[in-house]
Amino acid sequence: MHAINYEAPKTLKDAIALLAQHGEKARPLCGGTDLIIQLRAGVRRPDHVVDVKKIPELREISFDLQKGLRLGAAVPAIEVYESADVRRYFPGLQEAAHLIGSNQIQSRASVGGNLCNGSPAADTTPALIALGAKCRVAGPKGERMVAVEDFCTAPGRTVLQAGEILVEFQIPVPARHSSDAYLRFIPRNEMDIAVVGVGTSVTLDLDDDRFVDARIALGAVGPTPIYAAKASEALKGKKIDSATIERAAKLAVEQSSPIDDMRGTAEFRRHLVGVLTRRTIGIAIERARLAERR
Amino acid sequence: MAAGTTEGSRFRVIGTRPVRHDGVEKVTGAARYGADYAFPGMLYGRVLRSPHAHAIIKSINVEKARKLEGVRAVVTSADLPELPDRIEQGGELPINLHHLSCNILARGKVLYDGHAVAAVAATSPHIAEEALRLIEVDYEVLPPAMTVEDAMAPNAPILLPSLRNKEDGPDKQTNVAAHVQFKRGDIKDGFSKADYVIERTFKTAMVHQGYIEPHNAVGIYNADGHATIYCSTQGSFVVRSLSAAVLGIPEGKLRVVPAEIGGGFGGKTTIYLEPLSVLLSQKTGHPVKLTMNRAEVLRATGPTSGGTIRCKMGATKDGKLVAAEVWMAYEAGGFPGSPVPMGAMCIIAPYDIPNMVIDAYDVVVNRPKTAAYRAPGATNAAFASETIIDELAEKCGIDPCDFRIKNGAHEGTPQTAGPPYKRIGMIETVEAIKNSPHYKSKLTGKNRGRGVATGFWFNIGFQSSAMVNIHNDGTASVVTGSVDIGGSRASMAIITAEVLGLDVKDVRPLIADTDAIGYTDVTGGSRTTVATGLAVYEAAQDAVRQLKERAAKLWEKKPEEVEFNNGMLSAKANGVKPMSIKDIVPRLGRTGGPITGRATVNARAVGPAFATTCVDVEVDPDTGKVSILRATVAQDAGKAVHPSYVEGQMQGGTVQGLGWALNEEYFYDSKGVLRNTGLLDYRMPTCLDLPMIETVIVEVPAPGHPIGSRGVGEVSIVPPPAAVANAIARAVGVRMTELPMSPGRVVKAILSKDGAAVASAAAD
Amino acid sequence: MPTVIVPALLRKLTDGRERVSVRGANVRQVIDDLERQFPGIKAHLVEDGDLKSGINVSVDGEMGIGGLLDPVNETSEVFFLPAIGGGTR
Amino acid sequence: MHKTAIETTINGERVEFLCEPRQSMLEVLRDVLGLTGSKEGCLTGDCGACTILVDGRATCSCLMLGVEAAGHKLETVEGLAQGANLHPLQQQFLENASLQCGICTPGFLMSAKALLERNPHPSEAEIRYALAGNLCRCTGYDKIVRAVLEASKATTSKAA
Repeated sequence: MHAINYEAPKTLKDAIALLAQHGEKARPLCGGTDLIIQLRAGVRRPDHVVDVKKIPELREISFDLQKGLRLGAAVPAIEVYESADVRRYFPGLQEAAHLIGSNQIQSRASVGGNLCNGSPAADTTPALIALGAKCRVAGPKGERMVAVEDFCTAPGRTVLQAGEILVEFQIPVPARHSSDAYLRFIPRNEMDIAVVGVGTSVTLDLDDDRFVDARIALGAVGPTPIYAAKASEALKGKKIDSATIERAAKLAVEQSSPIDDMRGTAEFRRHLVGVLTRRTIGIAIERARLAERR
Repeated sequence: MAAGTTEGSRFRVIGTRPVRHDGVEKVTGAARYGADYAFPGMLYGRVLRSPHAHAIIKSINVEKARKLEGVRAVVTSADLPELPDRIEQGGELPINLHHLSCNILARGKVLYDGHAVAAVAATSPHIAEEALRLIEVDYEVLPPAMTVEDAMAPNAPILLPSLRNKEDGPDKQTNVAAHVQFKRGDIKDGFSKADYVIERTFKTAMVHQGYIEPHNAVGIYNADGHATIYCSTQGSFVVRSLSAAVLGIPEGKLRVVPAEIGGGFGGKTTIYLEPLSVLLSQKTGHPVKLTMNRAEVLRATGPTSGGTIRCKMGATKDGKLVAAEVWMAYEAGGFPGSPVPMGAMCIIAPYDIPNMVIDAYDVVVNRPKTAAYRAPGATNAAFASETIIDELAEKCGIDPCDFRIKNGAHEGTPQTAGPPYKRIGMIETVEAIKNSPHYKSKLTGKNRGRGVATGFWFNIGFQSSAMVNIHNDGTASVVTGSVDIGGSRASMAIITAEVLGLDVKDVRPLIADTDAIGYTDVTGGSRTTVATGLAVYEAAQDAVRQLKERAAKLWEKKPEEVEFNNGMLSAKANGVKPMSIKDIVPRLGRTGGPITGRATVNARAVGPAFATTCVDVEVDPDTGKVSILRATVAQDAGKAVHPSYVEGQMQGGTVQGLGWALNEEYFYDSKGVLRNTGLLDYRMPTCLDLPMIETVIVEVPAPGHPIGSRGVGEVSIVPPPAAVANAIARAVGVRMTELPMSPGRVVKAILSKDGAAVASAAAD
Repeated sequence: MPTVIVPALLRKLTDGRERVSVRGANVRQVIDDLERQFPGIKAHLVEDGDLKSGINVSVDGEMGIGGLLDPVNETSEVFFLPAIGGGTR
Repeated sequence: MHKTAIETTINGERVEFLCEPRQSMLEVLRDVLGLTGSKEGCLTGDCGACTILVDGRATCSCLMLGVEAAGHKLETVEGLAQGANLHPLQQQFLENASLQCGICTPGFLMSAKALLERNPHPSEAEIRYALAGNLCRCTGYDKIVRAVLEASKATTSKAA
């Protein structure tokens, strides 16, 4: 590895100042499960590594029935998995957090890092998009909010400007009769990067027989994670039956634009988008029906 | 767990399960593996590797790298002697030292992505790595030949300009390094008698041994011209002879100290970093440690061949195999030497087939030079033949176990290469599966299926040395040159304790370096317990013989009047009080000095080994993902010396076979660059992908071996890919002919067949 | 007389014959007699005065360890086959 | 290259060391502190051979910088046994023949320790999940899973 400087600011202000000062030559470090590998491989060669784990705002996780979930960008995946609130209100996000690598990786990897790494295959990203999560970004010019689906711009690239830092995710309180699900397909049962990942949230009507709202998001089938707008719209207001679900699955396949690589052919990935869209809708419906009436 | 052995009480210690002698060091982190060695003033080395699959090296400029602060030396192939481009005679197996040297550091040409080009020593591994970035290599990139088909095509790019084969003659450049043929009976006549003939073409992917410990070596060059290498290897003597040859120094000036080894599976039977560590130490005057990272391991070491196998077999209606015809070509990697001759000798080895012809081709391709991998060549071969056997059984309407029993090889059946088998346990392993709780259980559920396959592997003998020392307190130590890769120290102690009548805890097993013990071949080829075990057995017998002589002296008897049983010396005469070893030890000084038993052997290749495996799978028809529900392996161990470690070999081999079956493969891009250079995308099974692996140890003693042991290290890897393929066929009605049977391939096969058949083929 | 079973690819040198009767009390003598009957075959089996590297000899189903020195009796069957390695290279 | 002084706790003892920021925790353990029980298998967090516990959680020490250790509690395989008394997991690995080459063993022991401390009586499925980040190429995992099951029986209500 090339020589680096390491700094661990304790406040958001200091972190922003450091990142702004070094610009392109600095890279924030959170769990390090992507960054350290990239440094070693020479894929990224920043002179300065700014450890953001000691900034309190980035480590907080809180939920209330007014504001919803605030999830600090540096909270490790394992804490997301263990959070009773996440388990209760956002089971899809919980399962996505639990799929990021092994226990060892989950101890370090954060949901924020998962997004900022800019990989289209990040497991938590489709789950966040499905939940309509927003990113609170702070920088030298102040703060701004960015929808998760707008955060990634290309493989390895995001909307973050020099000096900007992802502080937290804000996820609205789930509606009544709603729930979410995340599934990914991998060849093994653990330790693989998603060949395809699909996150889905649904809100049902009070009789549980129509979709009121839905959000479907796709991972690993394009240069960035994708909000499958047409597929999501296709569910809204429709009766819950296999024809409706099939139509949404088909639209999701159409919106995907996968490539051939060592993890799967484009053809196989498109096929999987259909399979996982159907399956996540099914799971989300079931959960919404069972969900505690709120 | 294992079925009990049928053999009764011939042995006292052999067949028991003591805690391994090196166990505590290995569970406390104290055991020293190659990368754990450190010496004062030690430098760190790194290797620059080719980014191209096939290129001419026009020039290498190392000046900038040399100038980096902390860099102490940079070497290229110009620093190594040029060796003759011919097969060396005298060894057991052919070796071309020019090829070996060119694989250590490329000379003139690079032949695969990852081919070593230069090496650096520096004061820290990070500086060495940064120095690699400063080495300027001017390549002329050539088109690569990545598959056997590419390389055998008429206008294929030629990898080795001097390579010739016998058939094409001295004038024709070629990528086909060798052709081997085996023939018996009349193939036309054979097929004319067949009622059913199945012919398919199979493809298998290049796979890696996947040992968790990357290669390592610490070289220390002494000003007097002697050098020492500390490294993790399966064969310290092989490292010594090959490294000496590559360095151009006499073997006697090199000492190799085998460290603990973190897995090998055949992949650590050759050399990569070892001579470089000495060369860099010689240039710098410091100890130099070289280690590979995982990407280097995958790009540049050991894989075993993928390739193409066309297999045609015929059987009569009543289920008798009558003919087999095989064409097979294996990827050798950048230099000749794939295991295709062994694959050819294994492919139909479990069966008695009167008419056969097998043609096998060793083909160089722009991939890493292959190294041995657990039953080299046999697993791909069995994937082909055992799939066809399964289909023939299905056509004949015969249970797959019964079909194998009916056609199974037995004592007297000619082997593929001609000589008749001695006593073997092929049929016994199939019967063990047939009678297993697993095979007798009913498999229910949709998209589930059960598959069976049998595998064969040889047992190599080769040379081993052993010493048994009797100590002052009546305990013993046993010293060998066989590196312990999976618990063999315990086996050596067990054999010694058995012969000397000692408690196994009173025997300390040691592994000596190349100057401290006589020549010993690699830990590989399923030979350690069989051949080194034989040397240990004889060395212990030698100690017993000496003990009897000493007792005879003390008792004023003839040695033949002294008996030795269960550790007690006795004579039939009146008034002679039996003595234990402990009793006689104080008297050794006056009767001739300490006792060391010694033996060296060149063991004949004794009983070959068979394994039969049964696998239940469930296929997700939407995604093509195959889950292993249950697996049982029955293997002929001859006589299990330490049954726990025999089971361990059976389970480990089975799981490697399952990984090969389902997900492991090398992905090269169109330019011949390896894409999956890490363990994220080179997908070996995790424990979450597996059930418990049930084992049945079959014991058909190997004739001619005093214990009856057969090698157990390899054969269990052979059946799983075919067993899984056969299970998938029963689960979803598709015959998979390409490895790995990854989800994409399986779902494609399912979707491309009649959709209706999917449901109907499912198990009830 | 001992019998040599000729490897498949060398049968072109023995007029296609698979089994050849030979004289000799060890492998060296057997090969010399084979060469007398079929000139040129020895070069495929012997180099630098020893069995070629990569070739193994089996006498009556027993893998040889003595190379050319292995004894052969009047009823022996002598096979030449590729050497097996479980990993020596 | 400038080095940073780091204060941390390793296996219950306060430790101070000097390291470069680019050195991983694994490198610090092995090359600076001489604790070579943690092994390097991949340097990408895919094999688990370098697993240590950081504040009780299993962590790949190859994916942690040495400088990040400041103020945390680290545990390595060297701290598992109490003097000459092996930890129940170590004992069960020996008795069940759960290691062949042994290179993955330290990592498995540490992952299993993290599991048993949170879940003293895990099911086979829970064990397999918790150990999925540790690769073993020798054993096929059977005897490793059995050892952890046995150790969980041996462990009394309070995890060791």
